[in-house]
Amino acid sequence: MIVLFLSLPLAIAWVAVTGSASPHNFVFGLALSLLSLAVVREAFADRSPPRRIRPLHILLLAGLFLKELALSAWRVALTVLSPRMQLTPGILAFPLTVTDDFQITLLANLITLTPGTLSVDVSEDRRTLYVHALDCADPLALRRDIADGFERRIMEAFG
Amino acid sequence: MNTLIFRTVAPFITALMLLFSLFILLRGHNEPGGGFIGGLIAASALAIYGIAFGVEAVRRAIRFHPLAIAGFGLLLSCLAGLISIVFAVPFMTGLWVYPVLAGVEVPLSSVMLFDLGVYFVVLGAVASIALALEEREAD
Amino acid sequence: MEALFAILVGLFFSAAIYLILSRFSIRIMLGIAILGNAVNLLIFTAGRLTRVVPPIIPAGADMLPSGAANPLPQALILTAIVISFSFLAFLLVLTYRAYQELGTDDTTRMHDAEPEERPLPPVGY
Amino acid sequence: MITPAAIVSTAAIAALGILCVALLITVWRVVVGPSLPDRILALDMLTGIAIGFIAVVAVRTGFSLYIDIAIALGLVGFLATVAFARFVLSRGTVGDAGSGTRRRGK
Amino acid sequence: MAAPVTDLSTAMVTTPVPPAHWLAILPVVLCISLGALLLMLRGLPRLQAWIAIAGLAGLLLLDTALLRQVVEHGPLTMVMGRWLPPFGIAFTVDVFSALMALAAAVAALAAGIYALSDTTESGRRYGFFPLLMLLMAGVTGAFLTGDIFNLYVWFEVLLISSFGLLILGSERAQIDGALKYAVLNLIATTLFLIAVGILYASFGTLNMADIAERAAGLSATAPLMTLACLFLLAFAMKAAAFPVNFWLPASYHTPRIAVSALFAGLLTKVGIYALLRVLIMLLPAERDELSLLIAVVGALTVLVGALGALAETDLRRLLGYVVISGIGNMLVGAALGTADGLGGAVFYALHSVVLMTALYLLAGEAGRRGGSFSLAALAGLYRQSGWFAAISLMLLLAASGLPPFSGFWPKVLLVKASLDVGAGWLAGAILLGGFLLTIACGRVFLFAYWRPAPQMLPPVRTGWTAGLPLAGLTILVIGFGVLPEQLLQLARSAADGLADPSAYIFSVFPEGTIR
Amino acid sequence: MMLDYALAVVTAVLLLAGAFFALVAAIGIVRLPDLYTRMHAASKAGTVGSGLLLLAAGLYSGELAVLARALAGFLFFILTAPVSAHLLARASHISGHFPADISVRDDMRMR
Amino acid sequence: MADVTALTFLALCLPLIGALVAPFIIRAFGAGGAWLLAVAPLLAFLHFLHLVPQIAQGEIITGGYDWVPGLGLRFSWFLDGLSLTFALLITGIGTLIVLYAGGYLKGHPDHGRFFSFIFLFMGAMLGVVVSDSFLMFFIFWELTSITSFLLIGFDHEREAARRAALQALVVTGGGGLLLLAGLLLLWGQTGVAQLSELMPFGDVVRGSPLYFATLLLVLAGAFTKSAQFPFHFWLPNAMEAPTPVSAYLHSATMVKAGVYLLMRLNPVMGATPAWETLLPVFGGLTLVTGSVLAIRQTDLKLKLAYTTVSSLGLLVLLTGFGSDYAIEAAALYLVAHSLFKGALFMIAGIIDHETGTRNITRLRGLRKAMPLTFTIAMAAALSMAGLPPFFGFLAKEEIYTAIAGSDLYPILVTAIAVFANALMFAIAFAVGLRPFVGRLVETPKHPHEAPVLLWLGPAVLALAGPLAALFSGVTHSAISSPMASAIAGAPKELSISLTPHIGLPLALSLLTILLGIAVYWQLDRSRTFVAYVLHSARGPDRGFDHFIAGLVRFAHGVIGVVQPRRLDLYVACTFVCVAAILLVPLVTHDGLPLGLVWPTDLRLREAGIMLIAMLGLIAVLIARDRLTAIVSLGIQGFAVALIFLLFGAPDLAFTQFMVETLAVVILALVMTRLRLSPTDSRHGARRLFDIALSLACGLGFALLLMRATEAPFNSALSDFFNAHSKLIAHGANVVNVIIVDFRGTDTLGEIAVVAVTGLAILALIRIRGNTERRLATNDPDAEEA
Ligand code: NA
Ligand code: NA
Repeated sequence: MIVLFLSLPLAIAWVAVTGSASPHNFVFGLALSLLSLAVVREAFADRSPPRRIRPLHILLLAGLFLKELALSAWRVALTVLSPRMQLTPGILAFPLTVTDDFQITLLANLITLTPGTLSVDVSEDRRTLYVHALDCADPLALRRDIADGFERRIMEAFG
Repeated sequence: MNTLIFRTVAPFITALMLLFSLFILLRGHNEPGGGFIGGLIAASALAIYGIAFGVEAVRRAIRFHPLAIAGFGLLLSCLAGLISIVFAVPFMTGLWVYPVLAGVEVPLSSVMLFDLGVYFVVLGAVASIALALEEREAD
Repeated sequence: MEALFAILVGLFFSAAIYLILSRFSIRIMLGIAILGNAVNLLIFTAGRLTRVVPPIIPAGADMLPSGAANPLPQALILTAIVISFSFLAFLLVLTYRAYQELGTDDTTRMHDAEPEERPLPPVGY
Repeated sequence: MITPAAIVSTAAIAALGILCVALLITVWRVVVGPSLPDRILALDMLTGIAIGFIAVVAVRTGFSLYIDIAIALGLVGFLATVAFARFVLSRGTVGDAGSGTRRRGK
Repeated sequence: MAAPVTDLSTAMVTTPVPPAHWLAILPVVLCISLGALLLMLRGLPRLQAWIAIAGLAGLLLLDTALLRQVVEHGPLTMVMGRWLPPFGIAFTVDVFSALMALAAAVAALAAGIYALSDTTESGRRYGFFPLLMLLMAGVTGAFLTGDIFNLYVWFEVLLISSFGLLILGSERAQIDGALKYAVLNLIATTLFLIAVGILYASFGTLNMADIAERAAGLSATAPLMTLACLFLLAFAMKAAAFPVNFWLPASYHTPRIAVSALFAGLLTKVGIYALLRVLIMLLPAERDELSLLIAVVGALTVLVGALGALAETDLRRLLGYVVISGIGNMLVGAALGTADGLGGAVFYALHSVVLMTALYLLAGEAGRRGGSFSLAALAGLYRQSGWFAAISLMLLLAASGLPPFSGFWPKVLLVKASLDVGAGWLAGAILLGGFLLTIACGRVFLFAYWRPAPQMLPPVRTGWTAGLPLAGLTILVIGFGVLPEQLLQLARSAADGLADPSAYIFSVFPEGTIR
Repeated sequence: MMLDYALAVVTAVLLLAGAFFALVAAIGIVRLPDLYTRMHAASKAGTVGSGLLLLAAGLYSGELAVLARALAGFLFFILTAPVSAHLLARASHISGHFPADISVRDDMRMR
Repeated sequence: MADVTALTFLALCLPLIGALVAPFIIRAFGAGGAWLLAVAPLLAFLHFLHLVPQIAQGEIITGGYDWVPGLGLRFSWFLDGLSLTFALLITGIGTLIVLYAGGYLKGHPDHGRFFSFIFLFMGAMLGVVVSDSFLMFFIFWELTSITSFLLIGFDHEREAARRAALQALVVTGGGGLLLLAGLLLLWGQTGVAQLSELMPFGDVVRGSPLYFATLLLVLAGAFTKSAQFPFHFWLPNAMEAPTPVSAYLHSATMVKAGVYLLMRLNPVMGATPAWETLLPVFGGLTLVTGSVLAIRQTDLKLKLAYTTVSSLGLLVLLTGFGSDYAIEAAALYLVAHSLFKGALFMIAGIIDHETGTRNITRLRGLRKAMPLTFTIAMAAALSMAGLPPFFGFLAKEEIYTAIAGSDLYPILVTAIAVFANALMFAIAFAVGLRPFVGRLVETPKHPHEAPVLLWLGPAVLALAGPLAALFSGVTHSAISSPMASAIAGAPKELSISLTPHIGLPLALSLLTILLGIAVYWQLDRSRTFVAYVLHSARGPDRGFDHFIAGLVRFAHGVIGVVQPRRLDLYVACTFVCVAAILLVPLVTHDGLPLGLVWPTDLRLREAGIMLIAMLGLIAVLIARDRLTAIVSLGIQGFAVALIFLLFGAPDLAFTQFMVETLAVVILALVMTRLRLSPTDSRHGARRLFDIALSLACGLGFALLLMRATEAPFNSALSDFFNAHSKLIAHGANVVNVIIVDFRGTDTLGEIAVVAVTGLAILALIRIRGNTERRLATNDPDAEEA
């Protein structure tokens, strides 16, 4: 089911990438996408499409992400280029609220790409995300930032 | 590598890479790419899938033994060359046909068939190597 | 430019050969990997060098623009790359298995095919 | 009069120069290590810079076909890092240099 | 820069290909296709075996037809993909090529049949027969191609297949041997590739007929001289000439007997083939200058091989040195470069393909019957089976170069050719080598056959899978010993084709070279 | 005409910015004190750097298909960079490469 | 009348047919089958016999069939007095030997096989003496070596037999190889490859600068075959063979092949100082050595064997003399010797067979038990002793005539001849008389008369002696004269008969007889004396053991050096060769680059990439742990890819990136479990050597590449591809079009390599060798548990 669902965006990507928007090419792309997804069908077997998808919130999430990414890169630049680096790094346990695999993964990846934080691991019980932070002086604030930022947005988008 | 994050992302990456490998395969005649690179990318995709889900999952995913796939590719390439025997032209002569499908002319050629064979050979052989090595790792 | 490349190729060869001369199989493999590159660079240079313009016929044209790179050596090298990659892969696995089975990566200690004890064949009748 | 091509060309040349420096620095990290993951990280980084390098070459030469090479490199670069991570993992907690416990045998 | 062509006839073959020309490529295609098919049939080892045997028999037929064709109608050229040489790849077959291909097919069929009972279950499961077919693809391709880079490719095909066959079993000795074999052979093919690259840089072409024509005008100048040396070294390594013969004694005794037999029959001979093809046909002036070097190498190889045969206790290793000694003889022929010398070298190569295959099969049977490969332990085979001892004796005598077996004639040719050019020392080396081999082979018969076993060996039945190939090859060895005329003529004609490649060139460029 | 200039300037900016971030990432992995901090530089600045350069190339080609490819590539990097960082960091930690002494805490070590 | 050519061919083939059918006949009829088998040589004998009149008239019968026209080789024969005599001896004595063997080996499990060998030998020997072509002659020559190897080793379970067989093979086979060289030299000098055509070329041969070398080579063949000093040792050892073999090969026929060769070549190569020195000297030495050693023996067969050695010496000596009388003497003696020696050997065999021993000191008084044998033995012994009215007498008289008539070294040679003949006289009676007279001594078996199969042969031979002597006129005209003519190369007429002829020869004969009687009288004493004198002497026989063992040890040592069993040394040697072949021609053939042009347009980024490549190389070289090495390897690979990118090769760069990454991945995967470190462990001199060697190779490749790229480039191929790639092959990426179309066959091979790699690696990883089990048994079922 989800295979069919995923094949559409892939086919669109195919059309874009090959630069020919003819229906033939779309059908061909769809076929190839289905073929590709068929190989990994097993991994999707026990999954269903997200119950709810809110396009607007997804866009918001994307926007937030791009902003944070740019910011993050800039911060790293500043940190790296500053003559005397003052760091208080550390690994922090973050208690997860999201439970879905997809959402946990999304959160972890977003965290990695945002300023000063980097996801190291998810605990076996999926309750804790271990985050490495460049500035670990105030763990509570850090946890709050994540919970109120990406985690909330993710739940809104794919709740 | 039994991590939730990796296992969640891996199928997407694999599917994307497979699609990309087909893209690279099909345009090789006009731009860099072709069967060999396409096959390598496809095999890399399977390797990622295998690292995430284990060798058995890959075996199930591709149904056939990777070496059988490689053999099929090799046979395909040979046959692509042998087609020309029918037309009394030398071995491996590039033969083109332009059938019209639903109003669009689709160029097909023995050369593409040959490149497809290359793709399967590389995919099969490299996947076989990767799986064999992975399997050894596991024990 | 070819002369400079020749020197670079020479250095590649020297490095590769120095590694292959080692006793340790893993270093030999590293040397063989470099040797492959050395040869590819050599063929590449042998087909004469051209900057940047790839041998791909632009859309709308029927032939390559002048000054395009020589495609034939590239095709030869492609074949050679693939082949040397295959051999390297095989050799790597072989090294690995040799280490597993023979318990060493020191080729001077590998005496299974050619035992250290060489019995004198019978000299009678 | 500065043509658009000249602007891009100058920027591209500058970018290539910068990337060369970045490459060299990264190579330095690969060589000095000190730990195994450090080197892997640097190699991953090297792949990234190489991707950038290729992209700039694409701009500089006007051959967009180079972009696909960059993408493909990204794909296999990912595979390389994953494989290396596995490598780190399966080596357990053994130290890097391994000089003490090398070579068994006679 | 060539102008856009309107006349396709300058670019491609426009006339239909005569069916006979397909004979040039079909042997290779047959081997690859069957190899591929067998890869797909991994799960059916029994069926695999029979398909492979049928395929090898088919290969034998094709090669026979090919030989007939080139003998009757002269060299034939089949272009690949319609592109005219020197642009496309051309398979050009002359008598030399066809002869070698046929001999290889004979050896392969024999080894293949022997392998039916010699390969292990795991060996078959992990690809003995596909490897065999692809090895034959490489060998046959190397013999038939007319393009030097393509030759390199087929070399690699046969090399990697030989790796696969060598390690089939994962014995400790196999892995050790394979490591040495692989590293040294890889260096050899790399040298070959380098030489091809430089050749391309010098001539701008890869077609051997084209090169032959271009090189004919040039005398031994730089960098052609270096190039000739590079080719010589690369092929000498492949052929296991002294002093770069290390890989052969280090590895030939480690795989299963069927594989050893195949290797002994084929691999070094491909090196000799390439050596003759390149140095005699492509770079004759350079070969002329190098002849003393080649002669010295050949003489030393003859002697070292013979000494090795005396020095070894293991029957299979002993035979490995017999192979080397034979290579020395062929090198002497290459060094002489005269009609008799080259004819002798070609004849010797053909003889060696058949004989060495037979000898390894023999060693396998001897080991199976006597329970050991060591001359120190092997005994009582004569008492055990008369016919087996008879076959063994004949093959051992043939290895010594004694009449009336096939090894005698090329030896006569070579000694005569050496004496004709006043190189008595070369004749002496060949004869001394033969003498030492006679002693070595006589000792084998003494110890393994005549010497009584401590306990009477139990009777052992030799199945048809061993008996048929052994008997067949022995019949060939005797047949060509007693009635050598036809083979001699073929070898001579092959040698003539090498020394004067005009017919070869004409078959590639009937209307003259396109410059 | 104007569009050409705009495109050129944007491309130039992207090129320089991309190269800059790549350089920053490179400096970062040399200067930063331990593996985990270096990963910050690599995964963020590195990805941004190469992504920008790719975008520059896509944009400058003037073909939609190429731009689409460049974007797809960029997305792919964004998809994979955190995963590889995660895998490497996790593997390092498990195999005993702990953060350097200047770290203030390590919750993973306590579990 | 039937076609002589076809009949002769048939006669030559008869032994081969006999060899093929013998095992079956023996299996079917047992020992009695010998009667049937004897028909084959008998028919051949009769055929040759009926040619005698023709030959006697000076005709030469030739014939044959094309065999290997490519080598100018015909299966052709050449029958003159010499070869016909030999053919008659071979087939005639052969017939008798077949019968004798039928009785001698009765009940032996390998009886049939024995007959096969004997027949094969007979065929080979017959081939030797009738061959016209050099090559055919040589082939049969070596065949006699091979068959005698089989016959001597017939009793293979005894080490002495195996040793003797190998000895015979090595000595005669080795000599044969030298003979081959000699024959080929003759061929080269004269341009003819047929003995029959060689006669007119005597002066050419003798005048050739290679004459001496040719002579030495021919003599090497002849002397080894005919057991001349110092190669005499193999012949007595060959007595390990069953007695029929000894009687046949080692007295009557094979050993005379060398003499035959010398006689055959006498007209062409003889009459030179070298010939007339070497032959008599070695013949004389052999004559003395053989006689003296014969005295020493106690074994009947060995005693006879050594007298054979000395007889052969005598024949060589005579052949070397070259005078008419000498040739006539040689012809007579050769025939006489065949007759009496064959008979005596068979007698020795009968005695052995019937009493169980051949020890002369344990045999006495057998005349009662074996009267017939005794009679035959005496007849043969008298002939051997050179007493009238036996054929041996004629021969000896002629010998003394020959020696006395020559002016060579008359006194010395005469003395030698008399001395040796006296010893032979003594031995003749020691064998033919002594065991039969005196008091009967206990023997292992109870002696009684031999069956007919055994005594028939010696009886015929012994009878032939006096008959030939009595009818010497017929003998001479039919046999001796044609033979002597052939040896001399000119018509000769023999006249000697039993009529006493007073003169020096008769005096010498009498002296010989007196001396011989004295020795016989003191036989035991002289034996102990000779044994005492030779006690500590190391003969060439022991030398053979040392030769074989020493050769094996030497070979073992040489192989230990040239095959040092270490990969690093193999590789080092290989690269020394590489450096040599790169650098030497560069210098000797003006291969150095003409000038080094520094590129002025080198861009910074290109320099940078090259720098990175070199850094990568250095990093690999100095890497202290494997990962650094692997990762550094990746760096140089990436650098190469970037170089490809910068120089217009996107496909290459693409592939290189992919392959390099995958190689690094595989390297990492493979190395996962291994505790390996790539640290360079070389020190001191080895390190310096390796550095120098690798730099030399690198320099060589660099210079070669520079020189190769200096020449103008022929871009015809690339131009063609550029021009046709899109228009005909429908592809814009020229590189890819080359790969899949223009040069698609390369790619076919390439993917075959890839597929095989997959298969090979799978096999390598999956099959787990059982480290305990060896391949030794070569039993496939042993592997799979
Ligand atoms: Na391609
Ligand atoms: Na990445």
